[in-house]
Amino acid sequence: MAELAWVAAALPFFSFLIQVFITGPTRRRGDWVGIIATAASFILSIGVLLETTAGVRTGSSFLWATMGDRTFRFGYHVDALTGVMLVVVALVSLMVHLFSLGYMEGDVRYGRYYTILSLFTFSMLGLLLADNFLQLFVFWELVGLCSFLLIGHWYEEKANSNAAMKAFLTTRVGDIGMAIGIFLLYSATGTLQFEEVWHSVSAGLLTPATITAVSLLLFAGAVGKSAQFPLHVWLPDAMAGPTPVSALIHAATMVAAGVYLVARSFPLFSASPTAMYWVAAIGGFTAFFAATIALVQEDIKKVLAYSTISQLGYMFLGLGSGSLVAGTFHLMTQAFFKSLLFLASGSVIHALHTQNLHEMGGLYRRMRWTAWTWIIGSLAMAGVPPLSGFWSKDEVLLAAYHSGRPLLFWLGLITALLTAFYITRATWLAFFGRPRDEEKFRHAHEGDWRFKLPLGVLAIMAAFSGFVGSSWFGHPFTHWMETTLPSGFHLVELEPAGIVQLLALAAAVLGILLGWLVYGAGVVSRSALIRAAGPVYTLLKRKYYLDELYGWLFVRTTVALSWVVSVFDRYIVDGIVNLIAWFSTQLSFATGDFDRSVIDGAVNGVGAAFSAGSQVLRRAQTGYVGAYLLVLLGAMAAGLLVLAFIVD
Amino acid sequence: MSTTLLVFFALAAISLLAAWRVVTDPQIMHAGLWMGLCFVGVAGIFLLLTAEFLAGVQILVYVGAITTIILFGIMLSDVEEVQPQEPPFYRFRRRFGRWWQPALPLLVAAAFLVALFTIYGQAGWSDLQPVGPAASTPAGLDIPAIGHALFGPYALPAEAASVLLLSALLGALVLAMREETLRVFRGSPGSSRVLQPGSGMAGREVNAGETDHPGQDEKKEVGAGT
Amino acid sequence: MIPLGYFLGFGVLLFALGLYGVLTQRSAIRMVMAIELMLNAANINFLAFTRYLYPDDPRGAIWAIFVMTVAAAEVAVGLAVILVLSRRRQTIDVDAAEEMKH
Amino acid sequence: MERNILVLLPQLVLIATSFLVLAVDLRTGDRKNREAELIPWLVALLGTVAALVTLPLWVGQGEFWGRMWQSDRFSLFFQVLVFSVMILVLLESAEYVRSREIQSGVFYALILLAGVGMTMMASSRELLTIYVGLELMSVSFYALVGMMKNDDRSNEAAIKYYLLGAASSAVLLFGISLLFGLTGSTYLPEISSKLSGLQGTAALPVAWAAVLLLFVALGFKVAAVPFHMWTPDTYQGAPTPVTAYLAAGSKAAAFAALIRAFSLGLPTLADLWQPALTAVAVATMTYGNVVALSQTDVKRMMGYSSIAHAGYVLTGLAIFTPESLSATLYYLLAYAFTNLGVFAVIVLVAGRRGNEEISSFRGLGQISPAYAAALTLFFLSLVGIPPTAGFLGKFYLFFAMIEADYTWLAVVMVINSVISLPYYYNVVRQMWLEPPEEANVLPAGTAAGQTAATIAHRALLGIGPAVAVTALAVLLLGLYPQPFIEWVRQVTLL
Repeated sequence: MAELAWVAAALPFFSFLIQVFITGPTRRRGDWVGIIATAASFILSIGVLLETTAGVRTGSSFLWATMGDRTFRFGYHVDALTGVMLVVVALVSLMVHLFSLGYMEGDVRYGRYYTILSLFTFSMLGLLLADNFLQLFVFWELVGLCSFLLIGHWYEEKANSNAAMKAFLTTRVGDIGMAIGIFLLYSATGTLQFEEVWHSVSAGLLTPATITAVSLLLFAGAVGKSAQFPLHVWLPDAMAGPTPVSALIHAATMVAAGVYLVARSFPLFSASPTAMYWVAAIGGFTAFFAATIALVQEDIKKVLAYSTISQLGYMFLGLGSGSLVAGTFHLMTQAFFKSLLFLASGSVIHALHTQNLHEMGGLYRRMRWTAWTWIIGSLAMAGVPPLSGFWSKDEVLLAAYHSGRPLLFWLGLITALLTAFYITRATWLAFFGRPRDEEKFRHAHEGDWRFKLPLGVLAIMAAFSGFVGSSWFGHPFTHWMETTLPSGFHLVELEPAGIVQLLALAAAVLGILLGWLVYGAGVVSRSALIRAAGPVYTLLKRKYYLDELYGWLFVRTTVALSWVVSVFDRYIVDGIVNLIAWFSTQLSFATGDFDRSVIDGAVNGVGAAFSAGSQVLRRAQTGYVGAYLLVLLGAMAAGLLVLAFIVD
Repeated sequence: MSTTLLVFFALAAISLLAAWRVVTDPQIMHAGLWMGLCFVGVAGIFLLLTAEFLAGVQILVYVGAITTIILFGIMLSDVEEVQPQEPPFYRFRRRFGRWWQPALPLLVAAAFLVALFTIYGQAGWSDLQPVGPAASTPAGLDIPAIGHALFGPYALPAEAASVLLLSALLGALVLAMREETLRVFRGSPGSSRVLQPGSGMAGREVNAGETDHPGQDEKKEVGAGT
Repeated sequence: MIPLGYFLGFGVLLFALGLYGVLTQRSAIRMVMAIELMLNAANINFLAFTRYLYPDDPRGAIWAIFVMTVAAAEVAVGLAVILVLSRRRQTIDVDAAEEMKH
Repeated sequence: MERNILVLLPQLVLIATSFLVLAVDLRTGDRKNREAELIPWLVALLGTVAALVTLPLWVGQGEFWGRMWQSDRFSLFFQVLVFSVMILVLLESAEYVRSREIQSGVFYALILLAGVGMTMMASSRELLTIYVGLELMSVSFYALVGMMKNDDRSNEAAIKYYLLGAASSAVLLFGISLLFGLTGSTYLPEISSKLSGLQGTAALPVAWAAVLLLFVALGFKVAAVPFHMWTPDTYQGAPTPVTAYLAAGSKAAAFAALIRAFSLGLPTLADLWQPALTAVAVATMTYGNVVALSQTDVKRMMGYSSIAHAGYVLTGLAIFTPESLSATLYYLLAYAFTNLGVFAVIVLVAGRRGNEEISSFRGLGQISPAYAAALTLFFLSLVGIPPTAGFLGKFYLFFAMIEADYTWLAVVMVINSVISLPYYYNVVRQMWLEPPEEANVLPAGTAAGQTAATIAHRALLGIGPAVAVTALAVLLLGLYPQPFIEWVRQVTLL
């Protein structure tokens, strides 16, 4: 079966061709072609997974181009990592195909939508099967193209087409780095085949500086594709596309391609401590940074978008901390629970026709199925055992704990808390409490099987897929990854640490609890929370009034004591929740601002510099023949002068 | 100073002076005639180089044909001479705007001169004397030799040059001929095509032989259309 | 006897004059004339080199003949183009043709 | 002196066809009849196909006609390229020539004759033949560019192209005369051997000057900065099929001459011209891409884009390894087909909308998705995104650069291709992400545009096949490059 892995990619391609040339892109007949092809791919992928996890590694390639005495090949390579990824992509794609049947019903570009879905599935599977960097890059660009087309699916709205452009252009910035990295790698090793590159690395043919440079450049591509700081700006905007697309491309598969790239190149990355450090640092920082922003988003899809960025940061944190297992395991579980969350939000959006959390509420009563699956997804993401997210997050934190970078570990832990908090917030705002928009609430209803089936399947995966990496079953995932590494590389066995598990669990529970306190139980009203931000700010500004506190303590002890009690009352007991919430709010506002002004500004600034240059340079083209002649002949005369007097 | 040298200097002076007048004479027709004189001077130089055949070709082609075409072009285009009565520097300023830019053509020409003279000097070509007897035509410039070469090894480019002339003929014909003349030429006087204003106009004073065209009417059309 | 440098110098001067002319003129026909001067300079080079350095090779003379032929063809087409300009714009000032720029 | 008429068969076929076209055009002079109008076009097309078909009669490597004609794989490659370009240009011309009141007979005849000139440039090691071929091509183009006599812009384009072209050919001649003075020859292998004998002598600066003058003239034809100034104006003003011909044919032929002259005649001076060409190449690609960013006319934009691509191709010559020369040829092949595809769609859109502003591409994705998809593919190829011909062309160049330790140049080129992204993207966005603007469509009954259905029907004549062929070629060159790579590698074993 593993030898037939390439068929899994070929099937969606044929489906694409059929939809383009036979069923036609405008009529709605192509959907079933896509679904059947993807389903077949999925079944094949399971077969591949079963074989590869048993230790089979296979592949083959054909000659694509010979340049000089070098050959470039196209082919496929299958191992356990590929097997896992194939199953994830094929399954999520299949579910999204099914979900879109209902979600996209009656859309003006229904046929086009399914056509591009097929193309995307093909490209993504092709990316996973690639056995060399060049092929990977080819498919890397193709998935970007599909993403562009799908983000701009409803291009009648200017914002959507702008978002498509932003996504395309921002990821290209990372792609330059990646392309340069591939050149460098090629000039250093003379090959782009994965196996041969790993061999050169393990044989010590590359200088450490080269390995670091190549790794960092490749990582630049991953940063763009996986929306890591500072190139993350495109992903929230990409939510302009249809929600099933967000689930497939911008949550589960394409954005994870960056993580896959680093995981695939693990033998290379792990040879450079500097590169590993940066991967972990950027991942850890992005995880925290995006999570704080997610705290205050009002758009349900934006919450999930920032959450995706944050979770992808988690994966990089895991990889950068030296654990291939942690990164890829979290990639897998996140794909399931995040696509589940997206599809559930799609179901909500389909029912309410709004994405604003403040216009939702109480939906549990109307949409039980959606609500339950969402809750499973959010609990999985929050890291509640024994759902999938718990195991993978635990693995990531464990890796960070052992990596000897305590700051990153604590960042990861705080992120876990924030994650639990914001997803609880979103859950409560959407599904519980009183409906805030009665009109919309009245029309809300659960969708038919086309909505329920994908949600159900993904919920099962989100709940149970974590067991493949759990200690209860003896870490089978670790053994799978062990088989993917080339000879000469070994996984670092991480010693389980009870404290990490305990802390992670505590963070999750605390986050959920705080979220529930604020949004569920209403212990603190949200307006009070925002009001409270003012005094707390003063408190911080005055260094918690410590100077004054000491004065009171020494001069008027009794009064001071009562005052201390009152302060304690007011700020500690009452406000402990407020404090955390406020802190995060401020931070996320600040980071949000940073996001808008600095990052966007930098991206736009470079563009503006070029178009300004363009405006200046085009002035040189005066339209007068005389001036053109002057440039032509003047350049000639200047050249002659240089030859006559300078060159010798 | 030998006679030949004197003759050379005289011819060179005439040619260069004429060339200078081509660039500066306010009357374009005169400039055309100066160009003819310059070509004659160059033909004289060819004679000094014992290239009698080439001197003849120079007179025939450059003076007889090219100068004539250009003079015809001047007459056919028949528009006010655009050479303004200003010194060239001043004119250039109008085109380029900046005060220093008028000096650029002079700089370019001067740079070319200086650079090439330097390079020639390095190559040792300044004082080089001819190989072989001075006065007689060398074998390479002998008419039979040229003829043999032209129809021997160089036959292919010669044939290609004829194709080039054909191409030039076609291009000049289709561009220079007026629409209605072309239509007569092509045997389709009653074409349904609409003649767009300003397409087939002639100048005011076309040659007398071509006045059978409704030139006057067209002139009005031109005025309206442009 | 005249040294080779004199002829070459004359050629360079002629070329430079053509260069100066083509850069300063606004009349299209005068620009064509200036370009003809440059072509003549090249011909002088060909013949002078033949006479002084390669007296037995007719190649230089052949080149001169081709240059003249090609020049005639070029001038014919060029003048036709200029004629169209003069008909459309009532001028042969090339600076009038500056609609397309930037 | 091998006077074999067979080596010239394709050229003779073209010349004969041009006569036939003129004769047929005289006979079908009354052009009320649409079918009759197409006869000269059909004759020209068939003649070009015939020329292409005679190529298998290739007589083999060797020099013919007194060393004036070189028949080798290099010339065969360029003949195939030029004839393919001509066929596609002719396909794109049919409707354009009809609707713009162009003298069809002369137009097609000149296209054929220009093709003869181009193939001559590629098929000789003698500067004289190269020069005559160059002039044959140029003279034909001067007339072709100015062919729309009712259009001020066409005339302006011709004036600019002509004056600059004539000046540059004078420069070329002066350069050749210097080379002749130094080596006593204009036969490239002889020049090369003489020059290697001159290494280290005081006469060498003359050779440098000659190299410079040669490069000015040929750089003018390929639109290298700073000799590029004519390109945007001429591209914008010329009839669109002629622009396509300039971009694909003229540029390829000029590169052929450049490669021949520099790699065959002047390799001993490579130390001098390699860095100079590298600098020019970098300046050219950067300038073209940056200025293209602010263009609104699509033909003008393609003019700047063509400057940028000239820069990319020049890098191949600047690196000057066998691999880089092969890559250059591959890039030329890819670029020619891609560009012809772009111009085919421009002809179609301009025919419908009446102008070539980028905004007239609005909503093309809805009106004719196939053409919009094809244009997107061509632009992807121009940017160098896989899996297109342009990607492989760039990749091959990168490969050659890296092998020759020019990695920095590859990086510059990658950055350049990113700079180029926005302006191609702008057109793509107009096509796919903007609704069509009905006001832009000319009212029914005017010369150019009727209903979309009519357009679709009309497009079948010429444009459809042209787009289909170029799109297939772009994909084939990108997906299955191996045979073509082998081909260009054999070619550069000069």
